[in-house]
Amino acid sequence: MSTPDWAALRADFPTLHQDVNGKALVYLDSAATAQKPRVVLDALQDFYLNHNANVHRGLHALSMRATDSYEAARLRTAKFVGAADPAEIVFTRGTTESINLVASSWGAANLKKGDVVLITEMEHHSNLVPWQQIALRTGATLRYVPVVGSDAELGLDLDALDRLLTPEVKLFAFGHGSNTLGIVNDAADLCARARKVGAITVVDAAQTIGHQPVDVRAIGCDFLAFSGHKMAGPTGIGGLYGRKALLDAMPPYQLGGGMISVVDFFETKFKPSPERFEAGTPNVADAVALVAAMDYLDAVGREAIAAHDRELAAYAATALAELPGIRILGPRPGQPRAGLVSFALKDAHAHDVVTFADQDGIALRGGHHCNQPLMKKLGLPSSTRASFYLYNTREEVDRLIVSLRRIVKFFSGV
Amino acid sequence: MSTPDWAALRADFPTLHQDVNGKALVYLDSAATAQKPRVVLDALQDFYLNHNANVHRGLHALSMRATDSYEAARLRTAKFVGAADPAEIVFTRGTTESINLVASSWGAANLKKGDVVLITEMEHHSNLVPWQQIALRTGATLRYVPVVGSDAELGLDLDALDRLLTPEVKLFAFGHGSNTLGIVNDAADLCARARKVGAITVVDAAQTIGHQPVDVRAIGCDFLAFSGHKMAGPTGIGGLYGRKALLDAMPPYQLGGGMISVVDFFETKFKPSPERFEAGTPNVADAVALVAAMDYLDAVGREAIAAHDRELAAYAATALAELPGIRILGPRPGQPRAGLVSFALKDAHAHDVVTFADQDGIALRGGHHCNQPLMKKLGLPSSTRASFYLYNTREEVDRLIVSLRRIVKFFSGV
Amino acid sequence: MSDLTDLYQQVILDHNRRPRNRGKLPTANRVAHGDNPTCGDQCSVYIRLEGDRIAEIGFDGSGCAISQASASLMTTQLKGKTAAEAQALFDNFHHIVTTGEAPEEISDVAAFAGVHSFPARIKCATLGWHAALNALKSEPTDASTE
Amino acid sequence: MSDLTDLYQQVILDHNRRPRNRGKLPTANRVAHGDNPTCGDQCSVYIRLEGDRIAEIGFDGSGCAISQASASLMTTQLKGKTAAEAQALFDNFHHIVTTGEAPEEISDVAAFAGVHSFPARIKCATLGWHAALNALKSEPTDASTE
Ligand SMILES: Cc1ncc(COP(=O)(O)O)c(C=O)c1O
Ligand SMILES: Cc1ncc(COP(=O)(O)O)c(C=O)c1O
Repeated sequence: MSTPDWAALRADFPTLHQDVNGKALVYLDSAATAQKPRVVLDALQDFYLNHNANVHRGLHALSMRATDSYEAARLRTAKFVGAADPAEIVFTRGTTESINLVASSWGAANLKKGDVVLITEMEHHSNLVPWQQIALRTGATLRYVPVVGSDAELGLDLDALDRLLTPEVKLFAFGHGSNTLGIVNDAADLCARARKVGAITVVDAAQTIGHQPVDVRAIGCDFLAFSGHKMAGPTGIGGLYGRKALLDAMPPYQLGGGMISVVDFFETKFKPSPERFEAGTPNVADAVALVAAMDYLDAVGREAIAAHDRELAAYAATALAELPGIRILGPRPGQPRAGLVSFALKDAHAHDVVTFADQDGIALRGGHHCNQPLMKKLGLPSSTRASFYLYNTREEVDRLIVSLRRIVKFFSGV
Repeated sequence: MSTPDWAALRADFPTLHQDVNGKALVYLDSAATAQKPRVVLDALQDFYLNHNANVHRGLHALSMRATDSYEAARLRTAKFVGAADPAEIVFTRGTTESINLVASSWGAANLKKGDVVLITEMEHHSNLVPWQQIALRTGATLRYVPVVGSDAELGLDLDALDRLLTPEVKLFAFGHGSNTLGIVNDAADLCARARKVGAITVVDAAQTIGHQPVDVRAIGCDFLAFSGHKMAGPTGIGGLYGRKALLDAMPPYQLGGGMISVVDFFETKFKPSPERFEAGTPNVADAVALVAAMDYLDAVGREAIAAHDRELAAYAATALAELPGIRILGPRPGQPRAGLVSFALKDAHAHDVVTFADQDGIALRGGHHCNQPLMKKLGLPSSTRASFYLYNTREEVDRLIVSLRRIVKFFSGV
Repeated sequence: MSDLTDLYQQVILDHNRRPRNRGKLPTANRVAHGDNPTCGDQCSVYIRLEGDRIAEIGFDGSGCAISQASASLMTTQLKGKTAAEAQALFDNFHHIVTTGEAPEEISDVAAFAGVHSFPARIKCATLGWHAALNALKSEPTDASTE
Repeated sequence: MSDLTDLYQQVILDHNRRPRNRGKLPTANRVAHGDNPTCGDQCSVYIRLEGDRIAEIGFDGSGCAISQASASLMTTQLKGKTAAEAQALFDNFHHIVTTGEAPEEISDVAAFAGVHSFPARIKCATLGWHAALNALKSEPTDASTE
């Protein structure tokens, strides 16, 4: 595998080539949403210009083309996540909807008092609140795998995990990559532990799917949720991988056109998965454009992207460590770091940091990163996050460090 | 108001200008999904090229621009449907999701045994199955306002409606425009009747929103659901109008980032509407592009579009009536016809008609139109539908008639 | 309309206009129903199995010319056959409609070769066949009480 | 960084570094809490109302320089005022941060005029004020049992 020409790839992302507040944009917020290569925008245009029609129920040429493109997108997505059967891919708006689908459908049908739903303390609200609320609704007990360690050596407490994995645990949901801590969990290992007690596993792959190879069969999970917009695809589309046998046994989620087999006035028979879970007109254009994103990422190589992102994050973490009064969050040594680094400065609050950096053309994110309970536990009301993708460079990290130095100086008043 | 130059407007829709099976495309399937004017595609590109970022939680320039654009889209949508307060607009994937939101959230919280949910026999599956299933779940009784009359004089039985509107009716949901019968119901009148017994009203405006003026205050409804893709906007975006007081009293629907106020490990406080109902990263780009569609439709004028569509449908209905053995479905005289006409031919099944017409470059839809119980009641396993929009012409209707004549001849063997 | 006369061959139009073995079979002891939710096509197949052979077969339902003609032709093909022979005939038919490769010998099923250029219609062409195979696999029913 | 020194004026940096009246007020009989879910800023305001006047006022919480400085400055402004006067002072402050129009007389609140160029930060600047106004509208609390 030859190394990609990163500088050349950067040219594929037109959005990056603009000035912000008079400075060349440095976009370090890809963990929130990624920029899109031109091929994705072209695919979107091409669909609307040439094939736009509603799917499934149409027999005219445009409709057949739209249906074929949509189902080809499902097949491509299955391949992208390593699923054997395209029927195991349900298109959703994104990670949040995918997890809600599992919590509402599988959860409501299978959870009851006495059961335990296990998640971890590092979950994004989208992989926390759905489980918290379905547990409240069904009477199941919600338990957390603790996050332990000091700031720069954080990780899941695996001993606690094994203790928590009792036969009452019906479902274990966890983030593959943490959007706040920059930790990548060993999903295959976690799933293997959970499987021993017969728990269903749900992997939130929002932060990893576009940044490294993700293979549901290698991981051995039952469900995996992801968002297109974080993997260089359009907003409004994402997916859920679910094992076919599980999906087919689940009650439908949303109801309406496209997911029914026979409707009578007082009863309805539903189609099997994946149609069962896709009520109404799906987001065809964005599903089709997602294919271009997957093709793009695989052409660059997700192994290479992972190495690139991780290298930038490590480079940034090392440089950040020099700043006075900084707390850097991160994985314990030996655990892979995702392509992002979160930190807090003693003298400058995250929002002030973000506003300052923005004046230097640098896009950062500050706040609780949809991770309030963890931040509270870490005693950090907020942190600042720089996140990297294949289009970021070392020079951009250098600009970040220069800006942060100025910020520290300004607020510490020295 | 000057009459729009329809021929010139047609040039705004690039997708129409292609050959299908060697003939110039005649797209008569806009009731399934509409084609998009170039300004919508340009808006989509512009967002991705210049402002793409995640919304709400960001303080950097791109994120603030994305947030402003997204909230401006909400404001524009409020204006488009006549809502007083942008907080009354929730963005969804489309009509189906909007109705599911109301059924799941309002329905589960408010319906119980003894209550009645009233809908009509002409509902699309998306405005039928959600009510049927929430009634089954909550123990409420589902009742139907009958569709009465002969083929070409169909309509709701308003006397039956008044009899059915007992104080037990907690909610009345109906389609503003029927996608199968081409009937436009008098939404204001229906809502006024329902209000007398204190029922909440839900209007499915999928078929009307892009074809005629729709004003929630003039209609006096509590909820109104619609899809962007049927009103010349992108796929994957739509909306729900809900009265603020109702929305704020409803439990959330999907759960996750963006809709929470405070999350603790074991409890969560939710934001007020509309954020409460928009979990996860919303479909920002498509919401922003929807603005271009609304601006476009309002620039043409929705009154003018309504007149144009209706005129084409009437012209087509008159010409179709000449075909031997045809059954044409439609509203009783005096009731407005939507811009579509459904029919069944004695000798040729709808699917054969669609396949034949497609060879002539004409895109029709055949089948049950997500309206199985009604079709069963009418004794029609399927029908063929031609639906019109602002870009269609009389010449296209003429081509349809020529093609249908050939089809009848072919199958009747004369 | 050359493509269309490929699709709607004379054999098909004929079976569509004058379906063979149409109607519920009062003496049937195997029944199955098929539907195509995408388009609303319906087909019920009624079989009287004597020993391991199809003694009588009938169908009813509604649908497009392709589905009705194919069901009609199917009944003429399956009469007198065993379940294994029926499966083989279906495999042959399925090959024809998905590949367009018609068999050497001239036969009525070859009329369905044109379907393969209309992939959306393959489901129509196989609806009745699937119902028949399901009927053969089904539990015996007492036709009189049905 | 001219814009930024507009935003982060000396007064603001000073209040941020050395907040006035910071800390929970043990004798408070009115309390309210405000938060900005968008960014996680938190602010609690503690007031001892004597008759209709604010005899004592304090705040705590965490947040950005703008929110902390504004809360600090707010406490210095509200001490000794009635609820109506507090509302008027807030209206004035709100006008400044939303329009950038600073009052003629030189005053510390004028330092917040720069906020108006950063609309996303207006919520930060008003967080403490909202909490104070809510505290004034709240039911009396027995501070000792709180
Ligand atoms: C009357 C009616 N209601 C609801 C829908 C569902 O809309 P969507 O598929 O965009 O959710 C449609 C369109 O298919 C419709 O015509
Ligand atoms: C780890 C993680 N999970 C879930 C989500 C939610 O994804 P989305 O907002 O696309 O639904 C995000 C992104 O915000 C995330 O980082």
